[in-house]
Amino acid sequence: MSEPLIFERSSPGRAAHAQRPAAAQQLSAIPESLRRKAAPAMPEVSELQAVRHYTRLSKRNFSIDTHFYPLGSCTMKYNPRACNTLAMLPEFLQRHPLAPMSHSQGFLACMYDLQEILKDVTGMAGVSLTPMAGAQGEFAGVAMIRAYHRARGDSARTEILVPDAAHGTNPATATMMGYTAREIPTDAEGDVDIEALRAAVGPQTAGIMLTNPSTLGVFERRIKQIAGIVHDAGGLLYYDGANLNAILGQVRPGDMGFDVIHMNLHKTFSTPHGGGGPGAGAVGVSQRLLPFMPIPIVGKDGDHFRWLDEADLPQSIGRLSTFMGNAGVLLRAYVYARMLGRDGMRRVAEYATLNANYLQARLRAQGFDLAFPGRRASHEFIVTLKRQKQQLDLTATDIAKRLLDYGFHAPTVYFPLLVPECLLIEPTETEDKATLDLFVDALVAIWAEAKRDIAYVKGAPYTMPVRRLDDVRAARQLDIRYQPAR
Amino acid sequence: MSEPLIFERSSPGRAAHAQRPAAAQQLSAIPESLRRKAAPAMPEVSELQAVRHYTRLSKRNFSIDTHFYPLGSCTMKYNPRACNTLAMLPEFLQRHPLAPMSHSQGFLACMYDLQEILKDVTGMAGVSLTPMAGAQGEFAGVAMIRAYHRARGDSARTEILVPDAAHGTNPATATMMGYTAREIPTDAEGDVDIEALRAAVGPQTAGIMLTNPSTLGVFERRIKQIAGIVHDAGGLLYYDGANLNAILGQVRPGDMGFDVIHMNLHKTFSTPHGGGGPGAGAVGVSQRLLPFMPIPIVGKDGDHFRWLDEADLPQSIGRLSTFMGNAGVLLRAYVYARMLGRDGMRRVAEYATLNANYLQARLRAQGFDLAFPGRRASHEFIVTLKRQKQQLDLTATDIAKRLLDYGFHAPTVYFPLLVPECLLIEPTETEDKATLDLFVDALVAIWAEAKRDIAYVKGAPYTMPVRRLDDVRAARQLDIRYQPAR
Amino acid sequence: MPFIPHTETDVAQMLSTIGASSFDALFDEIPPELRCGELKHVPPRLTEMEVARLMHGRAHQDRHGLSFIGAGAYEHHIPAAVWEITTRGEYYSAYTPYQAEASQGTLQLLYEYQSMMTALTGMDVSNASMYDGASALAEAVLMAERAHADGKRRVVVPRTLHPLYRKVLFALIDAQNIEIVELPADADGRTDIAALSALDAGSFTCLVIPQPNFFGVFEDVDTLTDLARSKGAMVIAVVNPVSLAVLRPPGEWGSGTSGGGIGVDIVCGDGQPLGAPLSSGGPYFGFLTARQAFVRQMPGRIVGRTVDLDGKPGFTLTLQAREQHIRRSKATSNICTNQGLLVTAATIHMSLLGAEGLARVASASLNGTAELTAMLCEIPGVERVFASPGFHEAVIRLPQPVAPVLAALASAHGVLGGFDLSADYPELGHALLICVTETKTPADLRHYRDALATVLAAAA
Amino acid sequence: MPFIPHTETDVAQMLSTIGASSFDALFDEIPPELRCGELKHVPPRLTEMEVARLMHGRAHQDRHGLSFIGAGAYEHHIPAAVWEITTRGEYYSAYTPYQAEASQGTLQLLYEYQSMMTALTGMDVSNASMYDGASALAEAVLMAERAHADGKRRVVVPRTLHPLYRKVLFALIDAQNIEIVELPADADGRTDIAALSALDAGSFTCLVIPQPNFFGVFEDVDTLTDLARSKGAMVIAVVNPVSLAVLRPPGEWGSGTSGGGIGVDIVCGDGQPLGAPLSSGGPYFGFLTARQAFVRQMPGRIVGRTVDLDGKPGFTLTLQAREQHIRRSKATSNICTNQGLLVTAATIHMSLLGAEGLARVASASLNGTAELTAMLCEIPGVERVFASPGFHEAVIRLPQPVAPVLAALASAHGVLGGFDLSADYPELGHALLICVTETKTPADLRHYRDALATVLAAAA
Ligand SMILES: Cc1ncc(COP(=O)(O)O)c(C=O)c1O
Ligand SMILES: Cc1ncc(COP(=O)(O)O)c(C=O)c1O
Repeated sequence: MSEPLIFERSSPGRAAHAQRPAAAQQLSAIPESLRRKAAPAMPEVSELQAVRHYTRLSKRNFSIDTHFYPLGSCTMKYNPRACNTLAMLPEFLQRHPLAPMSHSQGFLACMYDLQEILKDVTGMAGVSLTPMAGAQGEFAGVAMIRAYHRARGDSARTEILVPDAAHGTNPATATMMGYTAREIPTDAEGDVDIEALRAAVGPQTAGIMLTNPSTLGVFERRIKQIAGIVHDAGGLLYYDGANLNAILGQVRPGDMGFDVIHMNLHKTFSTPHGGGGPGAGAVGVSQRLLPFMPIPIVGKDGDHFRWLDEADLPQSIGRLSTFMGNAGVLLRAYVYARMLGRDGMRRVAEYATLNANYLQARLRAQGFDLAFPGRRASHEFIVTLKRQKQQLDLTATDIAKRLLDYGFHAPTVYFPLLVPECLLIEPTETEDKATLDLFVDALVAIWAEAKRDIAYVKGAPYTMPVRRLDDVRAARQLDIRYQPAR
Repeated sequence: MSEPLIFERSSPGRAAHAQRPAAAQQLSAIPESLRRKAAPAMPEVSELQAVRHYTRLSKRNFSIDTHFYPLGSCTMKYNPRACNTLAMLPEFLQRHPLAPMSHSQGFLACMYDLQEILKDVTGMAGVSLTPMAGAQGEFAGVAMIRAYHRARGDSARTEILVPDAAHGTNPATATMMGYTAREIPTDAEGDVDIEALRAAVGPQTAGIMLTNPSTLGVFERRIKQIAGIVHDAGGLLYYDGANLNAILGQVRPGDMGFDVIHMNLHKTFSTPHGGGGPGAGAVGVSQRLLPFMPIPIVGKDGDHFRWLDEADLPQSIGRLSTFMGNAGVLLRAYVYARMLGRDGMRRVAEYATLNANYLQARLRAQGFDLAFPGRRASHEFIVTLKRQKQQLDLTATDIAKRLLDYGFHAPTVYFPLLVPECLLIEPTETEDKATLDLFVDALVAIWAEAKRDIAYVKGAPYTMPVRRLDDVRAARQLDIRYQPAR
Repeated sequence: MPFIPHTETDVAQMLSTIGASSFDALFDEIPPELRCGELKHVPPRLTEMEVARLMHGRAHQDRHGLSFIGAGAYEHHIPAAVWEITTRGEYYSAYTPYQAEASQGTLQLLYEYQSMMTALTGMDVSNASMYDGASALAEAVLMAERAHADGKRRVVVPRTLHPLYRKVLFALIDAQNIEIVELPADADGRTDIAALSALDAGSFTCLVIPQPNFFGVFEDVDTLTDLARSKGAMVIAVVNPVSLAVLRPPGEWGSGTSGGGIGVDIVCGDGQPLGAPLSSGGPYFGFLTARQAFVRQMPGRIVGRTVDLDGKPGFTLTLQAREQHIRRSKATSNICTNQGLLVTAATIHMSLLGAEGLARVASASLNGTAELTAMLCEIPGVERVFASPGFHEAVIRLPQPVAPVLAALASAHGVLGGFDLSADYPELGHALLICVTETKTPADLRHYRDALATVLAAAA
Repeated sequence: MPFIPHTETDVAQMLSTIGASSFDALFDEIPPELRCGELKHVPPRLTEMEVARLMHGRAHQDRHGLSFIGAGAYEHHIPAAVWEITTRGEYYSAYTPYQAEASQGTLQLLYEYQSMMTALTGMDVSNASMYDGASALAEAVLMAERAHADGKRRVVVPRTLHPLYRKVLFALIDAQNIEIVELPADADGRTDIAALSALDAGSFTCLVIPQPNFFGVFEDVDTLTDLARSKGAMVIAVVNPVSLAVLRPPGEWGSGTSGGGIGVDIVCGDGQPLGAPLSSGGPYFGFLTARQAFVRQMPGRIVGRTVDLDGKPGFTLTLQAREQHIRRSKATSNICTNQGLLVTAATIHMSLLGAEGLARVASASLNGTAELTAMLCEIPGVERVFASPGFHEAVIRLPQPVAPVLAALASAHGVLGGFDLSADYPELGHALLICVTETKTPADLRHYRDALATVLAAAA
């Protein structure tokens, strides 16, 4: 059954009466010329109508709490409920961002502790929690690279190197920072092409943005060599921490030679993705970038916690959000980190890697082609359907859509761009073996279906609230807001 | 897709590790002979497995928050979310039932206020909140009737009169109180058969249990006359308040002549039904039953609230629960009552009655037969499918099951017992007109389906997680707990 | 008009469809003289914001201290997931699962609950809940009376049973002509075996055995069970469900030598320790399990597994012929609404804790209580009352009357020191029932000890 | 092993399937010298119970007083339903709706959100959120620069804009060679029209207009809009969404006489007042709406309605060619993860309040602020700084330095008295920005007045 738009449940004069102030509008203080003439076209519904509508809509979503969600690069692991409950304690929710320090010691203590934990986990000298997602963490990181070169009077550096497998945010960030993004190719084994890298570096190189393990699902084995090449050219190394889950407690970006890193706390530290956000993209830096960190940061004087701002870090790249980023997300990450503890960190990487390698082994045994068959999977790996596409016209999209009917969210498809018809599969450590086995069964079954009747598979999904949607029409006949029929 | 039992997701040694104390068992203090030898066969699952399982199970339920639920006699109205949130404030959740008065003034103030509100709403002289559901409220009420007669040395009264339309809890309660339940027939218009009542009363009559409006969905017009007859015979009048929603703020049981009443706060005061409970069955009494109220009750000395117990009410029928009943439910009812306020109470009855009469009028216009066509509906009314049964073999069950496919919960069926193939329909005041219209459309459509293809309707439901279930087998081949295959 | 979705246009249209001129017309069958006026004692409505402020203020008044009160309601850690899921609208706002096909979520959960409770108690059948522990006991006694054909309508209840349970039992069975005989406690805080032995065979229907008992003391359940059986009586166990993770379940009590097989007949208790917050005493839930033979005497709902038209497994309410809505005055009980939502919480709670988790909770509580008892008894004049180990409760005796000590602990030290036994058990002197669960740290115990030492010293 | 479901048997089987001897073997591609040892600064794990206790304690340290701080983050009543629904697992734990068919819930909700935001702001198109208000402004400026072909890469920003927004704007656009020109405020606390008039036509790309401005003062938006347009610049409005329920929306600003039609080009702001708790500053969300013409310059996600294979309507992410995952270095922004969950809350919040509800909130805040300002100005030495009415903020001047007064109010009276303006606006003297929303009662206002009078008297 379809669910009408909330606007279609609206009737003039209807309201959720308990929810609005009892007093009627009294707007005489506003000059007539500034007052709104007609009320905005918002829905007018009762409390039950709103509750029922949004509860029903929620049922039209897949999510971790309801489905296996092996979306590569996204680390869709279990989001412990306690993280939510504790971050939403009334006192935390009510704390105004500009509340005096005397009313903030509890919150600040959490932030300080989290900074310390993240420093240890990444092997960096300093951490700032303020970036609001991975991409803003990248922005902060590249801004620090820029600030560093500028502080040294080095203004010739105009390029940021980015492997061709990189996530789109990497080159986009370079551009936002006024850099040209230059692509470095990947070799047949999934590593950075060292010769190409050597050829690309130079005095114009501000730095390189790397993910390790990369978005190809493999660990860049020559990372030390790469670090050497870039550092020798005067460039800095940026670590895109989206894949930190793979190496937590095993190997640290700081030890690999990175100068700056962002973490996706909404991946590795299991804060919820919320259907698109919010995230938190804390950044860590090596000693030499410490002065440039984005503010605010939490400092500690004796037993007292306080904000560090421009006065403390005059060379800071500045402020990336009105207040201090996604504080509530950071609280969730903190609770999660404390529940994992020292050993739990390490085990995250171990079991995430175990699950990925197990799935990889099982799929290979079932005849699926791996993008990098010679490699260990990290916490994720890539299946390519190039052969299925050629033989059966079975595409990654087809498999993705049909998987929904089997009760599984699809893996990431068509990313990274360099592998044709790819499925980037990341099971995460919180899934059990039986679930992985059922997922293998589903993929095998779909392949068999495609051999029997490819049209049927191309018609999938069949059990969702809608069948396959027309994306082309969505873009061509743009309908992006409700307009009541006139 | 079916959802396995949680036991089927279990594996030896698996656990939700963050949820249990870190320290291993140390049981040397327990004598060996008393110690458990083998661990109970409980599921061993991870936190994600449990969360996903129970989240998925929840999706296999209809509820107010997701569906129109016109279950007659049950008052399935919107349960405001604030009632839940506020009753679950940490301090309320943490308050021990035996906490000292000094740490209980906030809670006791709420209970006191609620008692006062309920007194006003029912027109009674005293209220005790302790009964844990309607049936326990009935128990308390009949116990007070018994105590009253006993206190007067009148031990000849052995019968409780109960109309044949009464809810099953009424006669069952009479039995639990050691009384014989004697049925009084209903006349053709749905009222109590006055002559039969006159014939039935006598010195053996302890009292009569009445619902008004009755479970037939009509208001007993001769209530004053009935009260006179029973009172003249020395009996007392018990009001089953399950239908209080119909008359809130319009007419009060106390004014009708009732001596004792229970309220279903989980109906009229909108506390959630929770898939079966908890409820709260507060009782109200007239002056002469005051000494017999169940304890504890909240009293007020100046500004100070305190429990009243045996010492204050030595003639009390006693204690019906370990502590003071379903306190958290009472808090929800209190929040609801405060949000309704004085005028809101009255409007509950007005709109509940409007919705019922509107539905009744529309269904009648569509050709459905009403059980009492000459009567106003109260907050509910009865459609009888006697004709459809005869003509098409379309039963109340068939309609109920097929309605599920249309996205509506079924009305109450086969109750009250005296109307054949009945649907007892209670829309409640919180549903909007559009929903009622769609419900009419669905009933009309199903009737038409039955004319075309009765077998199809008898095969319903088709869109639920399961098709029609075999109740006979459930009782014959009793399978009421999981036993692992050996 | 809170919670009313009707617009003026709706109302006009609806009244016209009905053929009524006004709201008042809808009530025209009510004798006009009965209609009430304004409800003068109901205050005007508050908005949600206003009532939230009121309730936050009231809650704040009740900020609790460090509590060592048990006495039938226990502070345990409840995983956050439990209530986040339990309060999902689909559980929270559903009715009793009368339409099974649209209620498979609740029904399957109840079936799982029944399975867990039978496993914990060692019995064959479980219902889907009673109101609370005390009322479940009353229902268990009534059930035994029904089951025990040649019954004397006499139930034997030890003084070591929770005094409030005894009161509730009395209130709930009083009308049914069942005599209650009380068994005294011995010097160890256990039910006096000799007193039971002295009762005539055939002179009572059933014996109630609390384990652990109200003092936190372990009863000699095997001897009691055997003795009762040898006298032809049924046995009802009243247990703390968390304790069952470590204690021999009632299904295994007794030697079986006196006939009737091993184990008791009915088990009941309060489910509160399984995921219900203290919440001023409720809502909790009562659980009730029994031997297969008594399933038709069970009160309350029972869920069974069956198949649908396609042969697919599914769940439904079963054996409804026991219940009031079918059997009416001959039903096994008048219970209708039960405590479903609490059972939902309990089922999720038990799934998250597992047997091992519950055992650790039991173990931590047991050892914490022992530790606190020892610590408090270091204070001069404080002594333990019973030698035997306590479960998560223990009785100590103070050198002074209990009430003023408790008041001073609460007001000056934020310590809620326990439950004063002197009213219910004057024979024990200045006795105090203390309780420790896994929620208490060693520092908490020290805080209590120091506070008690200070208070006693000040008063001495 | 918190959150790990594997049993030892599972691990053994899985390793064997992989053909690895141990966990370590799985990491054998990592150069061994890089492997780290124990994480020494990460503390050992806590159970959920332990961390709950820790966090309750920390939360308790931050118990807030009666707060009159606004300055970009506002305490409003949020209906209980908002977060009870928003935190349902299906919203909370879903990813960005890449698989549209399995994400219709989130997608439809976002479409509804876009519809509500365009209605509120009077614009044609809305994206599905930015990080927060300040970063949304930066993206709006970058968008204007892209859209304004012959741009001078110069943006005009009034000093009446929130100082923190100005800082964030600088940090986020600094690398793109965009000059920021600041316009002074006049004596009424409004943007100085004369200063804007003095700028050359064609000399700047866009003008930013805050309404109400940081002081809570209403800008003369029509004149500003007309002036900017007449100089060939685009106009970006920064607005409080609640205020839009009562104020003329940016889509209607200006007379339209200087060409380009009526209304501004881009509207942005912080969505916090629409259902996001204060929560120490985040997560909130930025909103961004614009005229149809600029839709392809929009950063962020946009949801469109389309049809499925059967012609049934459905929702999907659209115009993705603007975004980083397709366009990479040429994308409109690097934003990927946004603030979806907050938009979920906002959409439910707006549905529950409706236009009328938001207008009442705005009205109560407006009048409450006026009332408080008047009350505080009764205190000798306290004066209002700007004559014009304030929205839900106003500036007052104290007879003494602000910081110590605020400290005394907080410590002795539990009043968080407002935001000290003296660092950001030294020219205003001992100026304090105060804020009242619908959450404050007349008694609260009196409490503040009395506290301030006491504090000032004590210090005088
Ligand atoms: C490899 C990689 N880098 C960066 C990002 C950007 O992170 P965010 O979405 O938090 O901005 C992602 C997110 O999907 C990613 O997978
Ligand atoms: C008319 C009537 N009386 C009594 C009851 C019993 O109330 P409870 O279920 O709360 O015990 C009900 C409940 O369905 C009812 O409808």
